[in-house]
Amino acid sequence: MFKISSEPFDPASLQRVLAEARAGACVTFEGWVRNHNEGQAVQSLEYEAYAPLAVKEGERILAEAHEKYALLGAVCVHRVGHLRLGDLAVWVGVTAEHRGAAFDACRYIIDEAKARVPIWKKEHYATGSTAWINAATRGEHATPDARPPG
Amino acid sequence: MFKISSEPFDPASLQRVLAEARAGACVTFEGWVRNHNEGQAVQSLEYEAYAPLAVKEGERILAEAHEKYALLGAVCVHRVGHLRLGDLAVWVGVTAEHRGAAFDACRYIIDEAKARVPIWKKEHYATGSTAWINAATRGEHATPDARPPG
Amino acid sequence: MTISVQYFAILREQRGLTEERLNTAATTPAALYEELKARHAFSLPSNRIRAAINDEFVAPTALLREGDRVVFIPPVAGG
Amino acid sequence: MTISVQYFAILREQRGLTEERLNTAATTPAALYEELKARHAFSLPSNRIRAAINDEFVAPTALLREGDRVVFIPPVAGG
Repeated sequence: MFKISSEPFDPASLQRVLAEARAGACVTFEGWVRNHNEGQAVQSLEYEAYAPLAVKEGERILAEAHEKYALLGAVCVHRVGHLRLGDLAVWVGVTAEHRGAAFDACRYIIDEAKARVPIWKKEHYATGSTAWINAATRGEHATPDARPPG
Repeated sequence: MFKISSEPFDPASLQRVLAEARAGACVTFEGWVRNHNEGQAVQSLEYEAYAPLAVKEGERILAEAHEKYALLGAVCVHRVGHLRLGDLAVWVGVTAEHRGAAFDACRYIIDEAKARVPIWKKEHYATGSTAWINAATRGEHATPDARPPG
Repeated sequence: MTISVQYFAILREQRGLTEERLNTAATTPAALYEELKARHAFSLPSNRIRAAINDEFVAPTALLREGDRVVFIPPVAGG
Repeated sequence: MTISVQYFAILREQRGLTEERLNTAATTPAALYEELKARHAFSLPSNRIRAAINDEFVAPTALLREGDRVVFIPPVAGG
């Protein structure tokens, strides 16, 4: 299940959905809004999604993870809207019989989601300026592969 | 912080302890009691720890993770006692600025903890028999490296 | 040919609206983007934009058809 | 020499107690384990056991001293 959420959501209840008797390992990733990015003090973030295609592409990524790894379940939820420092921006939860598959799949899902799902992030800086991440027209960020770490 | 807990504990509150403004990534691992192991139907588990040395060795592993990876925080809690199917047996939570370090460190901690921390697991099978895992005196499990997946 | 175009993120801000219907002689998303980029001074070069038609990714050289909904997708930055 | 020995897991079950004080002529954990293994028919061979003295891992050839607390550690299986 891949979801876009315009409201805060509860990871614990998502994790309970993943619980099942065969599962021995659950790996989760949470992306939190941090107070800085590449040397700039961040005050808040806006996320915007092209929702219909984001959900399709997200579901494709989850299906790929199921093909590549021996998973029992996989969920990813991404926030949109205006987020403050410390807010949960994205949650990935994966269950498997064994931990190796759970770690690999969780990482695959977040890596692919950040690279492929049509969601955009605008940073609001302490200086009052803003910037759409990855939308610079030249310089270090101007290659298709460049994307913010985190 | 590495802890041995004889009571159920709440991962959400442990994760809140890890929250801090610089953190952009939080990776968690949960080990759950599963209903089978290597083809046998498991009904419950007992975990036993040599607590003083388990905590020392666990803290050493966390310190190693801090040396190897750019972490902000790392916590591991391991249950002891009689656990039922689905119960949380071990929790690892790691925060970092970036997700790569968080994934690598979380995996390092659980891999090392399973290999080095003096904690033992006894499986109770549906057949009524029991077995201390890794304590077979010959066969596949008789090598020092053999340990149950999960 | 009448096409509807939806804008997100930096393109939405640079265009000043979220959606429009327009007539164009462009037959591909690539040509349509060049036309709109020239008209609205979009900052992103076409080689950094992906295109979707009717909520599916398409090649920049896909053929546009009457009534298609086109989205130009700036480099993504989720997570 | 008087030594205390603590038992865990399969060794605890095979010994039937969690702790004992005993007199031994063994001067190392390895020698002490062999002595106890013979006396109590422990199933684990000594090469699968680690030793701790006073809550620290030690080499099997470490020297035992009067009053030491020794733990023999079966292969671990946490998680």
